[in-house]
Amino acid sequence: MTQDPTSREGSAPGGRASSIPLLGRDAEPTIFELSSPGRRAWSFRDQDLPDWSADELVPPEHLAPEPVALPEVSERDLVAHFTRLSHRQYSVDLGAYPLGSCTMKYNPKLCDDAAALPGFAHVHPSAPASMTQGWIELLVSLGDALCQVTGMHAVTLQPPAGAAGELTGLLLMRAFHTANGDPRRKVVIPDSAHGTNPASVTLGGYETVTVPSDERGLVDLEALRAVLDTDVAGIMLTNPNTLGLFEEDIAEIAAMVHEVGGLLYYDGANLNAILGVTRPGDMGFDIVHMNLHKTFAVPHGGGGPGAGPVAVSARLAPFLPGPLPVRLADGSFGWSTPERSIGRMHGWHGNGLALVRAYAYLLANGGDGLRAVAEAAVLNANWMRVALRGAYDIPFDRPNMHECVVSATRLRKEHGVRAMDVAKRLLEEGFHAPTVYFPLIVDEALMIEPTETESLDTLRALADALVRIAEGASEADHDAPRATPVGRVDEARAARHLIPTFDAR
Amino acid sequence: MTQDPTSREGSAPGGRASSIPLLGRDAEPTIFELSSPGRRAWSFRDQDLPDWSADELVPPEHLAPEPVALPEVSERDLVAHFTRLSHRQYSVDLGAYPLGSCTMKYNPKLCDDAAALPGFAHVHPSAPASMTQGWIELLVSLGDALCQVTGMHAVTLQPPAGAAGELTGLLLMRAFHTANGDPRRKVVIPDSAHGTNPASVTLGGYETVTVPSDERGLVDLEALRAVLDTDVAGIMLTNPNTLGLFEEDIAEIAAMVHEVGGLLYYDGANLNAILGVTRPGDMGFDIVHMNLHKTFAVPHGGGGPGAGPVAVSARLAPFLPGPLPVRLADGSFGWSTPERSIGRMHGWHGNGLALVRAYAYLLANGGDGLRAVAEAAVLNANWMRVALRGAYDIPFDRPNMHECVVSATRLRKEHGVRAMDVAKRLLEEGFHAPTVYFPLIVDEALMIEPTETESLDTLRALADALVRIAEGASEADHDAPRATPVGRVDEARAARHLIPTFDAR
Amino acid sequence: MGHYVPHTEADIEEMLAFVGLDSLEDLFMVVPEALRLAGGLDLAPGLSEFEVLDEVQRLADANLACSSDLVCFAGGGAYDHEIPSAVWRTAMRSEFVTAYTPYQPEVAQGVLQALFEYQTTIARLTGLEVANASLYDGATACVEAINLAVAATGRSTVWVSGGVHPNWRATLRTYAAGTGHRLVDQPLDDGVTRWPADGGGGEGPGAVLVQYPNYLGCLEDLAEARQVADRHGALLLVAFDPVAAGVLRTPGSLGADVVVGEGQPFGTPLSFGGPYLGLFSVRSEHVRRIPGRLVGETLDVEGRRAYVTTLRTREQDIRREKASSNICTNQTLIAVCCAIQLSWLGTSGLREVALRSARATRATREAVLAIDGVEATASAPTLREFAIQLPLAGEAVVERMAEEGFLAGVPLGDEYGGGLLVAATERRTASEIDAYAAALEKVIR
Amino acid sequence: MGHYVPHTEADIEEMLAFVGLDSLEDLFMVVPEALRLAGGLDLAPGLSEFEVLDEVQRLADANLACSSDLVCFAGGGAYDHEIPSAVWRTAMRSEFVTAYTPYQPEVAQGVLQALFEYQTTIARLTGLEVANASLYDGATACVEAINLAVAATGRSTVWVSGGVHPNWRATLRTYAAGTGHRLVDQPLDDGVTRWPADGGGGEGPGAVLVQYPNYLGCLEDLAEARQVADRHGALLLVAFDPVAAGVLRTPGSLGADVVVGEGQPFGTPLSFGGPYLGLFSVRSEHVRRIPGRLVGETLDVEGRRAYVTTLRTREQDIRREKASSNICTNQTLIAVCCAIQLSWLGTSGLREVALRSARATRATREAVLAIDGVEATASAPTLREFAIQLPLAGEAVVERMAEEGFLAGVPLGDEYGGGLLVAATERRTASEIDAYAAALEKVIR
Ligand SMILES: Cc1ncc(COP(=O)(O)O)c(C=O)c1O
Ligand SMILES: Cc1ncc(COP(=O)(O)O)c(C=O)c1O
Repeated sequence: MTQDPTSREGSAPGGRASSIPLLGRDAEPTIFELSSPGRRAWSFRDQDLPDWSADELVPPEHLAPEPVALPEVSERDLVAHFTRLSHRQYSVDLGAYPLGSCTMKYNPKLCDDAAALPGFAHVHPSAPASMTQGWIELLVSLGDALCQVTGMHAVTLQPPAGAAGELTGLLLMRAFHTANGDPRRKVVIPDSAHGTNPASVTLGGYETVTVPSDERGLVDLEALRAVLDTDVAGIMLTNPNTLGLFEEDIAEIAAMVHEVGGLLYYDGANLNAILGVTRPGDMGFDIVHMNLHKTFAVPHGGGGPGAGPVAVSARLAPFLPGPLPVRLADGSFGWSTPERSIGRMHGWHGNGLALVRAYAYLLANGGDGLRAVAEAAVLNANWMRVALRGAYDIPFDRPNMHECVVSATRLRKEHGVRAMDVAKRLLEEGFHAPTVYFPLIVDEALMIEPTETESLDTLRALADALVRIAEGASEADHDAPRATPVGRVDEARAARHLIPTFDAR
Repeated sequence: MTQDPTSREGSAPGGRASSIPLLGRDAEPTIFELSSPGRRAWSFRDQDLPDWSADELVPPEHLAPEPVALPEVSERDLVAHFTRLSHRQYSVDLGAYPLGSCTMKYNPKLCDDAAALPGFAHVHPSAPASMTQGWIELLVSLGDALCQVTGMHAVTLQPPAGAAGELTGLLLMRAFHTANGDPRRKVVIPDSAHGTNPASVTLGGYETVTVPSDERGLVDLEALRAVLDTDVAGIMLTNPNTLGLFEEDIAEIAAMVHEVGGLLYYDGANLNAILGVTRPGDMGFDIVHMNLHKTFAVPHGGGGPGAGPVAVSARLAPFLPGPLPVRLADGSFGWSTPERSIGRMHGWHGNGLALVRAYAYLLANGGDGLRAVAEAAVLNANWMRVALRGAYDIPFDRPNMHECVVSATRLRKEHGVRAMDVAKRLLEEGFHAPTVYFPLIVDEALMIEPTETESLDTLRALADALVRIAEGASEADHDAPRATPVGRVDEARAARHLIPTFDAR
Repeated sequence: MGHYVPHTEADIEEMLAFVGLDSLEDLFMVVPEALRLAGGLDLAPGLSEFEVLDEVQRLADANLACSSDLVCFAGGGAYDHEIPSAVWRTAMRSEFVTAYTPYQPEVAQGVLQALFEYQTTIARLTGLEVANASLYDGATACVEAINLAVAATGRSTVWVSGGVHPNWRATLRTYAAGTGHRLVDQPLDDGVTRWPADGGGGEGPGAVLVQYPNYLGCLEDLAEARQVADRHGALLLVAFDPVAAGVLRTPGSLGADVVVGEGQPFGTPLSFGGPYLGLFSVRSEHVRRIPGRLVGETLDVEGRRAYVTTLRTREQDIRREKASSNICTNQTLIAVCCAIQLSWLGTSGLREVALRSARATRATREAVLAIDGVEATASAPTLREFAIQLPLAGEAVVERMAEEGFLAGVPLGDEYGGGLLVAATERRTASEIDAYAAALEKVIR
Repeated sequence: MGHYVPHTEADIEEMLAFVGLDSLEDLFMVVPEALRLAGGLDLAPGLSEFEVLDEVQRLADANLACSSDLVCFAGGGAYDHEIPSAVWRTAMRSEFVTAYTPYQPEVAQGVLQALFEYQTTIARLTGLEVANASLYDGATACVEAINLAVAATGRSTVWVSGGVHPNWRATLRTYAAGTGHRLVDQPLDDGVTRWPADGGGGEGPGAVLVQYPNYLGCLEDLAEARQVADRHGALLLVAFDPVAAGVLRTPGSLGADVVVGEGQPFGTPLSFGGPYLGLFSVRSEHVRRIPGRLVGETLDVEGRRAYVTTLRTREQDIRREKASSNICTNQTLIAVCCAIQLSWLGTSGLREVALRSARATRATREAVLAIDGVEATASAPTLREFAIQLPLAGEAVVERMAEEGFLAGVPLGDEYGGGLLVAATERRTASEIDAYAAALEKVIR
């Protein structure tokens, strides 16, 4: 043998490709480093066509002088590379993922099978209704169910995620006011709101007005009253809010906002808490988006795709994006665009296969099952709050809904251990970390959402770990996590020396 | 929180269930420890039938006094448990698996899709030919291709693995001789033979006669001549043999055995080496089994299922197990049992879905592709032998076929490091180990079969690791492996204190 | 090079140079010229994976599949049970699928622990102490049970109930040609085995094999079989139905020494008969004769719980011609499916499958026996399948029923007087059963 | 409790006691009585997973799917390309599927590295320096490109080629209602954009958006578009077709500042339009305005290579109303599919897909233009799809062709003079193309 032994770290050469499983701490080279000129995985069917060359097919001024360089690997190395990468990735299927606001519940495998059916997957989006009756029926049925769950009148399934749903809602708000000849400039959000809310407000062409939370962790009614005027197009709320607390005054808030002619927008990220218990429509909301990738078991895919349908009350229905799937008089299914539609929020009909998953989940749970989801989600989060009392500060120690927010302020003061350190320690303990530093109004926030699919045994193990971490808090926690595929990652360096591609190295 | 922090090791309680991914060295509790009375994953369809109770359905003397205790878990914990177990398991899809004699090649994902087609998976084995034309056509076509690959006349696809194929062959041998009124008592095997060979000989009702290998690592012709007589029913060989060496005298051996009226049996475990290069039938073999789970990309499944079809020359065809899939005169497909069939080797038609995989693999490769497989398999194994020269003893340092056998004798003598230690060290390096202590005729044997799907880069990394291990050999190697999910396992203790079930603890 | 060979031309040249050869052809110098295949294999050239999938899809479409084409009322050793998505999606993870037999336990704890859990559930289901890590199928599990019993008792005569699946008995006979064991079939009488009162002539049996419930679906009297075995100092071998075990007493509690069975009903699709799963368990006194792999719990050097294949000296690679069996590759992945399915079912779900299957079977039985010309083959109690006599040949009924959208059952051979074996699982609903009976009435009219 | 809630009665009692409540109902004490839903949701009760699968299967069967029911000649932003088994089987590993956005990089290196590799391939395909970690789809990627350009130039007028996909333009208009950007459509002339010679009246454009090849399949002159942009100090935004990129010069090399596209052709099935994949890349000078997540390489504390989302201060969770975009959840899993598919293709495979699609398209074009009554919509050169005029309405032709087993194409709207947009990919063979032309001739006769 003549080759030098390859180094285990850093820029691993191709050969190391096949040598790192199970030993989490070895690096995996990039696919570019595994590439070898001329190696290949592809094969294609015989087309039996004339062998026209690129010169014959492409005008010379358009023809690429050289092909784009892509990884050249065998199928074997391709599969091994991504399989090894998967071994460097935590996921719900591996364990608890109590990431607050994200509702990382277990997604039934049934939904994977539903979404994989060729009769859904291989349908062209331009195919006419006559050839896509099953798809459209599914969209109609899903929409009906979502209206029932939210207590709303009509729905669009186009928005591909929550933020897109928010913007859809804001554009509906704008269209509504504009149609009323009453353009307005401001949208109110609480200081506990998720970042997508103000960002969407801006894109909707509005100005954000922030209202503070009161000592209960709820919208400060007086402060709200102070900002409400006829220039307010609406308010965006999530209820339960991002502290996991139910906005008890919601009826009064709705009355106040409606009074000045504003609309109420419901950020459905926290819908899991209230399924079958109470409904945004009944609370007085006019517009509701849902995160199907939170509440309805669309798996999060490492960051998406999700689905963010928007349901509205009757007065906003004429503005919905189109085309909308509809049941026709003869019982068949078709498309219809509302007369004053704001337009389109997606190139086609939204994230269809994600919608199939959500529909399967809805059918499996049914009305009774959805209520059970909410009950268990809320029970779990309350259990967790009580279990963590003493070990952590609980800024709003009152009955919470599907998540609870605790604080590491004391740990920071006494041991210099911050919320981020607790999070990293928890990774070491084999759990995913809670959401940290959100909501912004809680110092050293740890936002814990166990979800309904975690058992009491798992909750106990998680609480044990969190208590153990608090009790053992020390400077050494800055070195956590130690047993993970990589140690603490230098985020500042990433921004300072930006390397966004392999070629930028 | 009141619970004691749970111990990370040994008998982990249920709660730890959700806390061990990516950190390979944490234990996973058994599913029984995750169980909680009354918890459940199952749901069933509504049958709309009378709700007859067990008492009404089962005579009292048969009725179980209490149900069988099984794990009671949610789907979430079920999936997480087995997903975490999968993270404690090496596999081809994670990296190189140079386990000699096992042909751990990469199995194209295409074959997974082929075997998952509902039109294969949901067919009842008793359904008549009229309803299973596709299945039978596949079996006929696969059989034809296997006959072509082996140079034989007819084939049975029933045997579910190699050992079952061997026994099938021996029973065919017996039936043949018996039909000739010439029962015989002995079957010859070389001392390098795989353990299933002698075990099958016994089950076939024969006595094993072992012939030694000569200094070339090949069958000692003189010794063979000495044992051959008219009581010899046949000889079992694999060619290349288990040293990875081609039995160059095979034509002469065939002549010698045939001369005394014996039959030649080909153990097809090593067929990968000669695909499209030479064929057992052309070498003079009468009976051939194939390990489709080695040569034809049926993945090994952690120990099976495989498929061990047996192909025979014309004079043995009348004895094949039945029913055999056949193409009928009208072009349709049906079943036919040879007149003097030995009977059945399987409850149904063999490991059907494994056969689908093999057929897909055959179609994808075609004749040209199979030859390329053999070339690359042999090239890789020769490269490995040359690369390891110097670092290891190579008892038969001559051109080998698909695998090479090296020895750790020198390491043992100089450093007290045995083949097993080398294997364990290689696990630490992130590769699977070669086969060790087989074939029995090589001291401290390490049998390395890279297979054709490993690239030169991977071979380099593997050879580097092996050389590094040899160069750094020391007492400390007895502590290997250190970075694996568990450390070196106490096999003696397992046998001494037998705990074959959770209940035996 | 073929689709799945990674080497580029440059790689090959470099490698050939490294090993001192000029061409790929030279790799095969050791193969005598006369034996080399001139002109290559007479097989079509390789296809793209897409063309391959089209071709296998064509073949798959040429079958009538259960559920999509035919509602299944066939059983007889292969049953149409539900398999939840979680089972295959988890068992088919590539770590399980693409691993070899766990020869290196330090990197095979996943498969080993799954098998340990499998063994535990099978031991519990059978009511015996030890189960192995799987055998090929129900038929070959019977073979191994007989081989074990003969070795244990030193007597090679085995009484085999005529209620044992006919394909399994054919398999037993085939294997017995090698071992020389003497198998004596004991006929059924009104659905259950009529055991000889005496030794039946010749050497007394070393083993007695009975199926529970038997091929006709009837519940054999295991206590009686135990007495018969005791009378001859024989082992009682029981081929049980693991689904029926959800409501029946365990064969172990009824005196079985070895319990075997077909594990297909738990997590394996019908698959035209394979890969299936041979269940095998024994009283602990026989553990050293158990065929195939056995996983045991132990510790690693650091004292952590670990699993490993054990009592390896029974096996062929060590014991060679004296091994307890020749089995090497078994059906591990199917055993993992089974373990996952059984864990999905749990205590209550297993009972549900058994009860729901029994209910569907009773409803079907009542409906078809109400049809003029349909008679029960036997009066012995049945649980999850039953045999009927019909005015037409069973084969003809099956063909005609297919046109009505049903796989009507398994035609019975002459030894059972012909007719049809009918099974209904937890998948069958009242409306399917009604439609089945209506169709049957129509086709036999 | 529902199917997916693990709690037993005992668990619930224990937990309620622990939190000091008497009943599950008490959990919702904080919800005012008046708002509580009396009587529960008006939805059917939950079904077993098997019943659910039957129901979704029924719906799936009610569609005409490509390949099994219809041979696909439709494109227009959604293409019927091959997806090898390796891509979905690998991308759909549950670690990728069930992870959240990689907020904790130490346990998310799998997704992060896959995205880093994705970004690299997209940057190479577009010929620009930086690609983000995905956007929702091609349409919303155009929206983001416009938002970036307006922010960069401070000018809110955007010239949009009439050759940009009509659904995408509809999306741009919808979003522009919020941002207030002024979108000016620039019409096509014989298949390619006719740019105004002057400022077109009013504020000069801050951005010029063109599709390459455009919706009619024609190859736009990017050099000209670049000149137009330069004339106004505008950014050139190009919506490219990543398959065509296998043979065309990169938009980056032709002067694009921002390149967007629809990534569906690489590893995503047609899926009735989603989830698809918004490709987005920029010249490095715009990196701080890039929307959505961006993965960068860095080191961990021990100096090992590691990946992390970076330049996070652009994003909504930190920058809130001043964020470069509101996007949070994106299409990561689809980006992983894309990265795997592109690695499966490699340098030569990408070129093959482009060439084979172009060949099939040329053959189809020649065959259909030979039919009496079929005319090309434009004479500009096309590559992988083309538009035709027909004696019948496009919609009618599509309906009739379905009876012949084809999805004939995408009907074109009035702005293009009606007709049909026809595409053929590497999946289409000579015999399919012949049959298509024959069927078309028949249905328009
Ligand atoms: C409270 C809240 N609102 C909105 C969103 C945005 O949803 P998405 O990520 O689907 O765009 C989130 C997601 O994290 C959220 O937690
Ligand atoms: C040379 C040889 N022969 C026979 C066998 C037995 O094959 P199987 O394990 O399929 O029964 C093997 C498998 O390891 C082998 O390597």
